[in-house]
Amino acid sequence: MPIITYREAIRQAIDEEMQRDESVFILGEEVAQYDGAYKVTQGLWKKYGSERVIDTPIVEAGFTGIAIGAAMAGLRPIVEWMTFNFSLLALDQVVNNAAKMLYMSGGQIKVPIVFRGPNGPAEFLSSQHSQAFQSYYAHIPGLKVVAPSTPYDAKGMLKSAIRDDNPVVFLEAELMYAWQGEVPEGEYLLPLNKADIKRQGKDITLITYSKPIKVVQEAARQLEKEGISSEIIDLRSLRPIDEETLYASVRKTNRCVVCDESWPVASVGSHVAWLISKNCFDDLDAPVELVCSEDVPMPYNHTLELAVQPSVEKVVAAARKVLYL
Amino acid sequence: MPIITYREAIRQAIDEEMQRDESVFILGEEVAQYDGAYKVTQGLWKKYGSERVIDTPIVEAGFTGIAIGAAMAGLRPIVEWMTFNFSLLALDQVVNNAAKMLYMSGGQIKVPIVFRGPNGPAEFLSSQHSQAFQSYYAHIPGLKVVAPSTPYDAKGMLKSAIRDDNPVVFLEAELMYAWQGEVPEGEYLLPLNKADIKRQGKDITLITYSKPIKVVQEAARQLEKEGISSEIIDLRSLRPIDEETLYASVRKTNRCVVCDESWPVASVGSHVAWLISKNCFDDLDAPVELVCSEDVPMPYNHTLELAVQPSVEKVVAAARKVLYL
Amino acid sequence: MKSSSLSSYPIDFLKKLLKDMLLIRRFEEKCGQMYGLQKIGGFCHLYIGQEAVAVGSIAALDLNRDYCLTAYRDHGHALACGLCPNGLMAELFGKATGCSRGKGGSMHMFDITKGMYGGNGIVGAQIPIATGMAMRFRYKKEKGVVLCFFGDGAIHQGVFHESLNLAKLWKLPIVYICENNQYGMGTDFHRVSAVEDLSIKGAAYNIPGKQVNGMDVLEVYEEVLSAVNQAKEEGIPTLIEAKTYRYKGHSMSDPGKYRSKEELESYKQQDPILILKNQMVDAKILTEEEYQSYDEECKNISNESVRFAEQSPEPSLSSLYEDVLA
Amino acid sequence: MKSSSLSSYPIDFLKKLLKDMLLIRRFEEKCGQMYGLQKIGGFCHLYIGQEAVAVGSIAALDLNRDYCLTAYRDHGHALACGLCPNGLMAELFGKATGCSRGKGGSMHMFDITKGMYGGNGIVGAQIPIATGMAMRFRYKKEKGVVLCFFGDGAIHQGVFHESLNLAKLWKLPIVYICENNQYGMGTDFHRVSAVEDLSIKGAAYNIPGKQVNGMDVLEVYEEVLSAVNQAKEEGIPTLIEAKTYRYKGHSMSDPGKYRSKEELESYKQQDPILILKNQMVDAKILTEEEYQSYDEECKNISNESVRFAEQSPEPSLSSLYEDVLA
Ligand SMILES: Cc1ncc(C[n+]2csc(CCOP(=O)(O)OP(=O)(O)O)c2C)c(N)n1
Ligand SMILES: Cc1ncc(C[n+]2csc(CCOP(=O)(O)OP(=O)(O)O)c2C)c(N)n1
Ligand SMILES: [Mg+2]
Ligand SMILES: [Mg+2]
Repeated sequence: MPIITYREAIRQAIDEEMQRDESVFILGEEVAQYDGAYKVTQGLWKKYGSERVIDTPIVEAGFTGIAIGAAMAGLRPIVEWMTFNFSLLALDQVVNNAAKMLYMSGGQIKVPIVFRGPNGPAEFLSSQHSQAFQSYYAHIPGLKVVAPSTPYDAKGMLKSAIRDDNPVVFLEAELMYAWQGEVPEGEYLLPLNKADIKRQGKDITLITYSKPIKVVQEAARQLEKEGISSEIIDLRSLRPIDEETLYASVRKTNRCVVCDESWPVASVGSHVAWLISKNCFDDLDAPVELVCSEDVPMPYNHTLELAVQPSVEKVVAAARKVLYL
Repeated sequence: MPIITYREAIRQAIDEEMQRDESVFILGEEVAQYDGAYKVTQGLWKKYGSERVIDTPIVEAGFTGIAIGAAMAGLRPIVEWMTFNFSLLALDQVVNNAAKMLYMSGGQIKVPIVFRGPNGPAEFLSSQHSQAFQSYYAHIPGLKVVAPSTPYDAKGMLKSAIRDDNPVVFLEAELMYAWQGEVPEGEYLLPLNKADIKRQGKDITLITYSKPIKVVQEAARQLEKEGISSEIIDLRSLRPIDEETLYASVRKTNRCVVCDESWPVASVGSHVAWLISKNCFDDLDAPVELVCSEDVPMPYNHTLELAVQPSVEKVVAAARKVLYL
Repeated sequence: MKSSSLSSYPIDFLKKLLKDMLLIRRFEEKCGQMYGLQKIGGFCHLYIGQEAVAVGSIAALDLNRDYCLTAYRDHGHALACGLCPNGLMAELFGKATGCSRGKGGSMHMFDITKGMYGGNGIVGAQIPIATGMAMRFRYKKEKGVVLCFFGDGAIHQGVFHESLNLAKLWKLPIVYICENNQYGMGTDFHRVSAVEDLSIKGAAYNIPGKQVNGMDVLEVYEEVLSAVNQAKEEGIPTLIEAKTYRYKGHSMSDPGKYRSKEELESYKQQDPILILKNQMVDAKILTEEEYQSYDEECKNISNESVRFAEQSPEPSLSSLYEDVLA
Repeated sequence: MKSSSLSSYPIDFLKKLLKDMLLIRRFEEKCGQMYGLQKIGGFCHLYIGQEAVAVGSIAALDLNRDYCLTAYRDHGHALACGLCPNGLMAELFGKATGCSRGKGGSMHMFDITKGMYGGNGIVGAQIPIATGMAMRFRYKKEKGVVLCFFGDGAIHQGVFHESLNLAKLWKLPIVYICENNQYGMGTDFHRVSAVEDLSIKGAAYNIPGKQVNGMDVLEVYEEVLSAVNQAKEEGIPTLIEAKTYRYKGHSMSDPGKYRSKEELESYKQQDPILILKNQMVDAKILTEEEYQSYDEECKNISNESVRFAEQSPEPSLSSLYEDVLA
């Protein structure tokens, strides 16, 4: 199977869906002539032209609202936010229009749209440019929210997202774009509501999604050296959460650590930790631990910046704690 | 002690602080000549004039950013958002400027500002006008977030908030403005980081804050008839959360229900439920239950609208479940 | 608008404009009554006084393909788009037969078979939405246009600025209609606007800007029609400021103390329905009796809508979970 | 600007302008080098080519009381405000001795003792902030002014629209300076603006709008000074569009392929430092040797800042939790 990058997987998904359906188009800052700030849309403007690969001014509320309107009128826009940090400017449009239009209109108006771009910490960017906003989107009924962690998942889920008749928030990460993975040649679709067991194990369940997967995988390798067998569950979908897959694993391992790179309070991470605490109450041998961002804005200094984020050491320590080691 | 409304308590706090400190002023839509959309600022424009009680155009991002700038320059603004629904338009300014300015500037720039207004469901307002956004604010380091449930707490905490050198998000509720309660004549201040035990009990801990307090209090009365003694903890502060007060209660009762009128996923409610699940792991006799909003946008029809929200029946049912009754 | 120029219109067209305005007036009076009886709750923003703007503008649309979007003060636009009064009143009553199945209420009237795309409760939020709907026509190379209504309060919102620049850049077929009814809630627009003539804001985006008398339905119709044609044929968006006035409070709970009785009365002298009626009577294409019969008809329709709404069923509890996702 | 009019300025003032621009140029060249050596990471937006705008504008301020705010391309403004190059370079290195204690980095340079209030990474976000800082002067009845810098890309953001209306309404002492360096990242401003002359947007708020040659430091100074005086004395805000150009890519990672070498070269012919230098040499108030010595001095200062930054300590791990709250 060909090995491609996460960036290329997303590009392929967009390209294939644009080829398949004329009503699919993409818009955002620098997506066209510049080939994307992070080169995700490379070559698409050349291929599809300015009518379907559309550069916008720096007006997140405006172009997001416009894309929502276009979706209401029957087109299928993909909105690229240069990063999710800037999506706060457009949040009202997503929460109050995209997520509620179907409901408020009594089922009349569908909003088939994808909001995508890099989310979460990158490097040396300080407080305003290194934030993980998945919890804001996962909070909102009327949205689907996904955050795949491999090129394979990214491609299959993005294609499904583009075909979905609902607004889908699709979270990537700058530091993941160069990640590599196997992706089959032919077309495939993945569901938007299923977690994936990325590693089978029996002693502890490690739940994560998106970029921290690598940290968790490395932690699992280290734990293995101590003879501890970890099961890794990649949530993939944050709304809805595939609860049954989580519970089945924890019922087997009886121990769980959740790793999420967002801030802790009112986060996807703490929510999942509560779901398991509640629904696996009789199965848990230890409290569910959460490894997440320190509860501070992101500092610029690199040592501090790394100290803020989940790390292999932190995940291993949490696992050991849960295992009473 | 005089009995006054929640509305009047807030008004008194603003009035007293404006009297005390010339740099305190209030701005927002209709706060001045119209006396406030919900009459919270009644009489203040007449008393303090247009320089200190300031009507703005309908530009939430703009006037919120402007108030943040004024705070950076040494004034002490109180921002009234007509409702928190509209605060999404200003969220970038709160999250990226107010909450981070002190940190990004290496401690140089304080932002002494209060953001306040009614939050959460009101009546017959449909999806865009009946939302509870506390989880968005509680998520953000660099903010303080409070949501008092009585006139007494509201007055004492708002006065502290206005004197605080940090950005404080102060959550009220339209349907609470007419609530009555005792408030002493003289000046008093309440801390911004302390939960309050609103009812002593020994069989179960009911944790809530803001408007649902009345639902929880009524549930406690009903439970009492069944011989169940409930302890009610009013969080009051959502950032920081006064964890020790919660744990002390649950260690005593061994059972807990959290009631929060926001949507469940990535909420303050589920976060608190996880905190207790984790930190009272050995003390809990049953999983922590969460009674919250149904996970749907708010419908207009009143029967449906009520069905969406926490109710006495739902809290009693959750309590009975936790008590294995 | 001289009454002489009435002759350039088919009589039926003029009668339809008159009836449409009358129906809005009578329907909304009924809404006010029903609100008083607590059959309707929440916010209820009446359009009375502004009828000429929605009716004159929407008359320029082909509702089989064009789109209309406005804010929460949307009953008038919905009726002008031809939504059934029964469905509207049922929506206000929160009934399952409402045009939004009882989920939207006063601020969220929708009927996509009639080009009516709401009804938006966030001031200004429909401006980019409407702009995006206009993209469809360009994208699909179809002829069509969007009317985007908003208030004098909404024009200061950032999305106005962001959207108009893009509408011009992308040559979108859209007409922006700022209904300047002089107030945003209790605020005289002069108190929140650095300019007196809101239509000059078009120039910041190289978009034509016009002021029209929003109490004169034919003037509104003609200006909007010409803007609609420019939009459809040449992809040129327009900004129109319609000077108008609302007779009632901002919403049912507003006593409207911020303005004088004299001011209100002076506007009522320029009542949009009266203006057209008098013009038609003067031109001898309408008799007082005909007018009275229209009025009766509109009252009957409004009464019937109440009957329909009252007899309609409540939505089922399970509908709570419907239409969260498609 | 004729060189003859140079005579109206004190020579020391002219020399200071020249040195300030030179220091920015040399300091930023050093930044570029250090970035290449990976001593600096993340985004690093160089100001080279635009020096006349910050230096000419900020020369009109009284930094003991006035405020300056800009976006992420902020090294130039910070130096023009008189921030110590050592503290700036240390900040870029993420050191504890940095002007923002290593927490802000390139995009967030602050020194409130010098009137420099950042340094904001969200395009346009400083516009309302700066407007609010101007409120202080009105509120406290003090004389003072705010300079608010932003780019040609930022002017389309909604907060621009919201803020300028309020600045005019509230008579705030602020000068908005749009540094039109022709591009927002890779986008020629013509591709995202419906108008060619950005300064006309002032008219939408009844605010005077002016274009100035942003490569001519004295023209910038004079226009900004007169706007500053109008703001301080009469509470009239101004919108100035400074036509300028950046020689380097948008940030260090941008190869700048969207523009031609010819275009870049033609702008370098109008280099702001060269223009002033030549005027001064022509006017015989500067010799080539003096100029060279200034240049040496600026290079030395820049080298010294690197030495200082390298020898400075990293912030302690515990500082992570400091300054989250006051
Ligand atoms: C973003 C936002 N802010 C505030 C409100 C509350 N609000 C509802 S209507 C209104 C006044 C709007 O005035 P205008 O645009 O002139 O429209 P009109 O009501 O006169 O038709 C306000 C402030 C809101 N719905 N949305
Ligand atoms: C709200 C927001 N959107 C997007 C970005 C990414 N971004 C950073 S700089 C920039 C271009 C800004 O151009 P301009 O305003 O002309 O300033 P210049 O860089 O030319 O100085 C963009 C799109 C951002 N930082 N903030
Ligand atoms: Mg109005
Ligand atoms: Mg630029």
